Amino acid sequence: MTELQQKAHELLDKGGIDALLAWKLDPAIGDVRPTLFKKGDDTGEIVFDERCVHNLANYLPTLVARYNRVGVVLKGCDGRSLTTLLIEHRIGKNSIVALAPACEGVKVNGARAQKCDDCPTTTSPVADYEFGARRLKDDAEFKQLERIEKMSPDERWQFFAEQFEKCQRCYACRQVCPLCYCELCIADQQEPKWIEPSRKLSANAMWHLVRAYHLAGRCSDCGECSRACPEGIPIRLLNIAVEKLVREQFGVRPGTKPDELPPLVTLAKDDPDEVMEEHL
Amino acid sequence: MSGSWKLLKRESLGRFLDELTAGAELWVPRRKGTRWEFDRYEPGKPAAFPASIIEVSAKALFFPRRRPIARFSPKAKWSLEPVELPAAPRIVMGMHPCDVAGVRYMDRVFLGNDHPDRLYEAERNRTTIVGMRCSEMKPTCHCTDRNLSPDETQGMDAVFAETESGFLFRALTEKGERLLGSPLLEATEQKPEAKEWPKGRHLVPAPDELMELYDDDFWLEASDICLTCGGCTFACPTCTCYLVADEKFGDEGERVTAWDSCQFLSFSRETSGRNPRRTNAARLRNRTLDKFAYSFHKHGMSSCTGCGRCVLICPIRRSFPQLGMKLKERAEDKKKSKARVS
Amino acid sequence: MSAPEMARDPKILAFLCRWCSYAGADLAGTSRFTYPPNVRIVQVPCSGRVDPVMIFKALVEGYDGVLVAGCHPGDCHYGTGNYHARRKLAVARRLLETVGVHPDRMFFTWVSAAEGRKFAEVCTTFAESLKKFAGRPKTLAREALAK
Amino acid sequence: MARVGVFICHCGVNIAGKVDVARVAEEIGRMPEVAFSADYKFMCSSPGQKLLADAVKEHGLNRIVVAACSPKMHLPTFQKTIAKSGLNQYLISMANIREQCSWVTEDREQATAKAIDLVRRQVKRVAHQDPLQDVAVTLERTAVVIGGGVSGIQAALDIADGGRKVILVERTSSLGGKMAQLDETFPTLDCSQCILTPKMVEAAQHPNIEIRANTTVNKVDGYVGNFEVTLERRPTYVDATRCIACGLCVTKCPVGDVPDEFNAGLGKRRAVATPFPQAVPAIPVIDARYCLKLTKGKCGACEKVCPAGAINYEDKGAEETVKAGAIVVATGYQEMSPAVYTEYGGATYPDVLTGLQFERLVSSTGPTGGKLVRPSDGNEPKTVVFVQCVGSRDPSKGHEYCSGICCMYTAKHSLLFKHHVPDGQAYVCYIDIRSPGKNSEQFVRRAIEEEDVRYIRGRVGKVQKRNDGRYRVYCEDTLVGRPVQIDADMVVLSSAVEPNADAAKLAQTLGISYDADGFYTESHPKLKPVETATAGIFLAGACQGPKDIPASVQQGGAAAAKVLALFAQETLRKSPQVAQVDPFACTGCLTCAYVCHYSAIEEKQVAGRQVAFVVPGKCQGCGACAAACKNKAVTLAQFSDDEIFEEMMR
Repeated sequence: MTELQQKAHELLDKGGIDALLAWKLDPAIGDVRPTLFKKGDDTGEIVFDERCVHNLANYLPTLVARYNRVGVVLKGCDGRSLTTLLIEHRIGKNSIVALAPACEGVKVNGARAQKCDDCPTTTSPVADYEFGARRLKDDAEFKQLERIEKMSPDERWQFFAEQFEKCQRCYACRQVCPLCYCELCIADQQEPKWIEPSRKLSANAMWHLVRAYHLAGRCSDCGECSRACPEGIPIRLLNIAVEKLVREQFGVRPGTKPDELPPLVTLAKDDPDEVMEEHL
Repeated sequence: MSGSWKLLKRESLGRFLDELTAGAELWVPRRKGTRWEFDRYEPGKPAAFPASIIEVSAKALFFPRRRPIARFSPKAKWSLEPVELPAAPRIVMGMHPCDVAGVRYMDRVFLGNDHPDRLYEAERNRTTIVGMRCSEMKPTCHCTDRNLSPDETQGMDAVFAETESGFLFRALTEKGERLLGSPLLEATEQKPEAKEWPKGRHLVPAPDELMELYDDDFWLEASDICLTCGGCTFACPTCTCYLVADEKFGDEGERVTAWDSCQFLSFSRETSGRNPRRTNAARLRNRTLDKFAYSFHKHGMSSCTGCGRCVLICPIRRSFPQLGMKLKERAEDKKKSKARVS
Repeated sequence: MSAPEMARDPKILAFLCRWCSYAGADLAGTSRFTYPPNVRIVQVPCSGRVDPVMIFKALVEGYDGVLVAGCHPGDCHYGTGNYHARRKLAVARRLLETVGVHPDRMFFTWVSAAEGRKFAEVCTTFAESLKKFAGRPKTLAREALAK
Repeated sequence: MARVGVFICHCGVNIAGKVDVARVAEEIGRMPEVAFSADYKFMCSSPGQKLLADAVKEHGLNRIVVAACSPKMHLPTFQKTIAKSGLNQYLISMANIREQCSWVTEDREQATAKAIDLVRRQVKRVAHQDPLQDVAVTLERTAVVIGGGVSGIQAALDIADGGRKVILVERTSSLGGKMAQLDETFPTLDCSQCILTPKMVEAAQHPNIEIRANTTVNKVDGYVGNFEVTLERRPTYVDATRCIACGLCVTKCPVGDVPDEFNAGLGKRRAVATPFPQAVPAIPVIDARYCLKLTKGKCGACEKVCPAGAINYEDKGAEETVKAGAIVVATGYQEMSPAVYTEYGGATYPDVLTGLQFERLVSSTGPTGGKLVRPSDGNEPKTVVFVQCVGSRDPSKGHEYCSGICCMYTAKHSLLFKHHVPDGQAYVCYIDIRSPGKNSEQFVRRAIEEEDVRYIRGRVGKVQKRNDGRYRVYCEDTLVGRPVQIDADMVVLSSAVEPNADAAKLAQTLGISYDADGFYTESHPKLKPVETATAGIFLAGACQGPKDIPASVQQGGAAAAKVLALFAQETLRKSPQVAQVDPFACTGCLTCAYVCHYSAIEEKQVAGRQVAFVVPGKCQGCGACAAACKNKAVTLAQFSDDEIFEEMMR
């Protein structure tokens, strides 16, 4: 039994949590899947390895509504999402018990996930119990951006138009994102129709721009949007393009500090002014 | 009616396809990235036919994700002018039985009542379906459990199977017959080899048993980890929900239908703000019951064709067959407990 | 509604804060500083009211360029609205540039109630810089209706 | 269904000269929303407005678009007109086809086309406008004035004379502030206390003024018209309701070595004392830090002698919450400590004084009863050097700004010195002499010319104490460009005016902003000098920036005028341009509350969910929240998404 499993066992038996969210191997599909554990004896099945891609923070708001105290196993990125969920009053900290094993990185389609190279906190910033050494680093280079940055505007649009064309508007990217929790998503609103619901390039592009904008300064870069996209659109590119700016100009890596408000709700009088063209 | 098998030599495939494009637009499977989907056949470009499921179903060919249904403009005093219906003949080649079953179900949804969907009707009328027998089943395939089989031919105009020597074709309807007139197709004694497919299991409770479970806690637990993303509904060959929207451009605009999904929170949101399917559980239940119960009641056939596309696409790799099994167990328990009571 | 000769002249949507920039535009008028006719002004109470969604939508609607102007830093009638605006605009710009909208299609600046001349100049230079896109497909712009 | 009436104004030739108004009216008339359209020479003229009013009735119009000049100009005019004809005044929108079209467009064709489009957009917009009602806010017609200095007193008196109740809050035990510490005032040299104390007494006796001495503001809730101000009185151990101000306790107090704050640290006072003879209220206060009874538990002399039994060692102070419709902040300033200027020996050399200390030293109520002597040896100083700009105009050690008053009070000091020591010699080392204001320049010249005060242009390098007890002042005369040394008996430093140590804390309590130097920021530097960004809170005196007495009094009066104007309204009406949250769309993330500059957004329980709620009284209508809300649960009246959307669509 691993330390993690033991702690989970102990918490479920006498730690005063009603359910514990973690990963479990499903032989039928030969892959792990988020699973809600209710009995301490089942915790032996808990898996934590490079297959645990899913962002479990996503489930917490619904779960805490049903169980008064929920345990959850969090990777670094999941934890960063949780931080923001706490700041934005989605959940009360008391209803969560966070188990935070050190994450070695996850694999998507057999290859190490790109996000893991840019990960600032390999252990969840919110942690009641930690397993393994906490490593904090912010040397993210957002390598995936380089090829975009090299392109001319026209080449960029060519690239993204091709991607957006594919979008079916199934909103899997929205649903897998823990921070997309609006009661009535702007994309579903009728009047005014900021984002047209039908699947066409302009409307799709609009959706992806707005989605990325709404995550600006909040995105914990868990990469789930890209992973969940059935059309394989590299959605994360838009997020990190913004997060790069947010880090450079506002000095923020979202979710890494439990007491830090998202940069778009705070302000600084001495922000760089280049964005405002003053050359007249 | 159904004709006898004809052989198309592997090397003549390209020529045969080119012939077909003379009279109609031809759609064939094409591999894009990691997935197969249907695409316009380009003469000269070699075509291939996957042995089993084509990940992106042919649904969109008959029921596009976005369909302009009418236009309006100041000139027309903002009255709606319906769009003209597509008529150009079309051949879709290589649809597997589960995909064709999807079309059969859509026929009942869109045409099986007094006010048929004209656009869908037009798409159907102009299309000849040349189906294909599967030569294998993916782990996610479970059509045999949905009283279908990889050899099923219902709904096809013609069917073909791939063999070492080439392709065996057989017409099933007039429409199909017309396609197979080509001299490239030789009469043959060959028949596609009959494969042993796994026996069909009854994984899911019968519609009425299912309805018994309507208020069961099962849904609550089962929905714990569901993200209610629209993935499964969009991949499903029989999910036909759509929304209608007016898209304005200055003073002109068009009225369109676009795919929608019962898995979205806003899908069932009423003007008042009330939402009868607020919870994940309610939405998961709706989709499951629609596949296995409502569809029977409304259209006399299950709308689950067992293609397994929902499993392939699910971001949390939920296995719907498994969900069915769990339901089965639950139904059994219920029966038992009932028995005990009485 | 648009006469043919206007077609050659870039269409600009301008979000102007009510207290400084809109008054600046009025001053441009009162002082008869002419500027290209295809500027459409939308009054907002404060540059902080401008939601980047509006900027995206403007480009989707087919405007050649979007102009946002507010009170100079420190002069916001509502204290800090323009600081919020600046952050939002920085993000909006980064996003649009990333997907390939040419940076010259957006112009964000500060225009005070006294800067009528500046407003006219901004419009003129912006319109000029947009001319180079004439005849090229508009990034983001929505599809024309199938006829 | 909207029935829009459109009215195109010629504005003489201003519009019609460039725009084919008839064609505009005609084209717009074809829009489905438009029930009536017309053009007219001058819409703002009374016939023009009649045309509008009649059309509303005749054609049953329910939305109006006037295409004319800038809405900044005439929107209110037309709002009144349609209100008279029974329409809600907010069901109108103006197309600015003059400033934005006819005046800025060369070509007539283009101008006309643009005009048509501008009007078209407003028609689209107005169809989405809703009838609105002004926000009515209840109004508590009592003002809280924070600070009992001359500025606060002035504000309090003016408001009280206007017939409104005032609660005047003073931190120390007496009104008077800095002005009470002054001896004489520039440029008239009239006695400070002689002109101040009558005002103090008037305030004390005014039926509309309640004074809260020894009291600070702890907490402020609510908004304009409805503030709830929590006041805390610190323990004074003397029951103000009983004390008859006979002063016996003071005379009998055995502790006599308490440094005297009122005398700027010069001289000593008793452990129980009133700051100065004319103090208002005249109730003495026991200083718990020095009182033997309170420190060691013995003595109790005051209690024994008090004829009124007013001494109460058990006093714990008191807290009360008062309702107020407006708040005037008049907390003044503090004199910067020269301690950082070690080279001047500020705060170390006994005879190196600050301006305020010198002021006390020459004052008849001061530690020496008005006799000017050196604190060190009690001898009369013959030579005094006044050092200017100590802490002012010195970003390195002090403040960047100019304190504004030092030049003048130094000129005054030099005169006072000559009056006390006619055969003495005064030097003033200055950087620039800044003497704007009535009679100021003459006053300085008088010092230089009549009293032969030596003005030396140059910053003092250092002040050195010598064995003979005198001080050598090293300075450079930059006019002649040679170093100067002066041996002085006394050095007076013009210490800078700076915000009170706790100015920022109070600002946060009040929810008002302050600048980089710590002075409170006015709503507009020119047009709203006494308002703050927070409605209902006003500024007076040096808390907003260095000021002399006249300016402080003016601001006190100005703030009072603002308060009275506010209180004169029957019910407080605010523009309906406020935000509103749809509790069913709201997710309760409170992003809107984070971006609100006016802390107008609170959490509220609706249908079992925590959601955001906008307090209409506090909301100023900037729309930051509406822009920040991701799923548009916040709507800003008059600038809703709907309206902006319709206006921007092509």
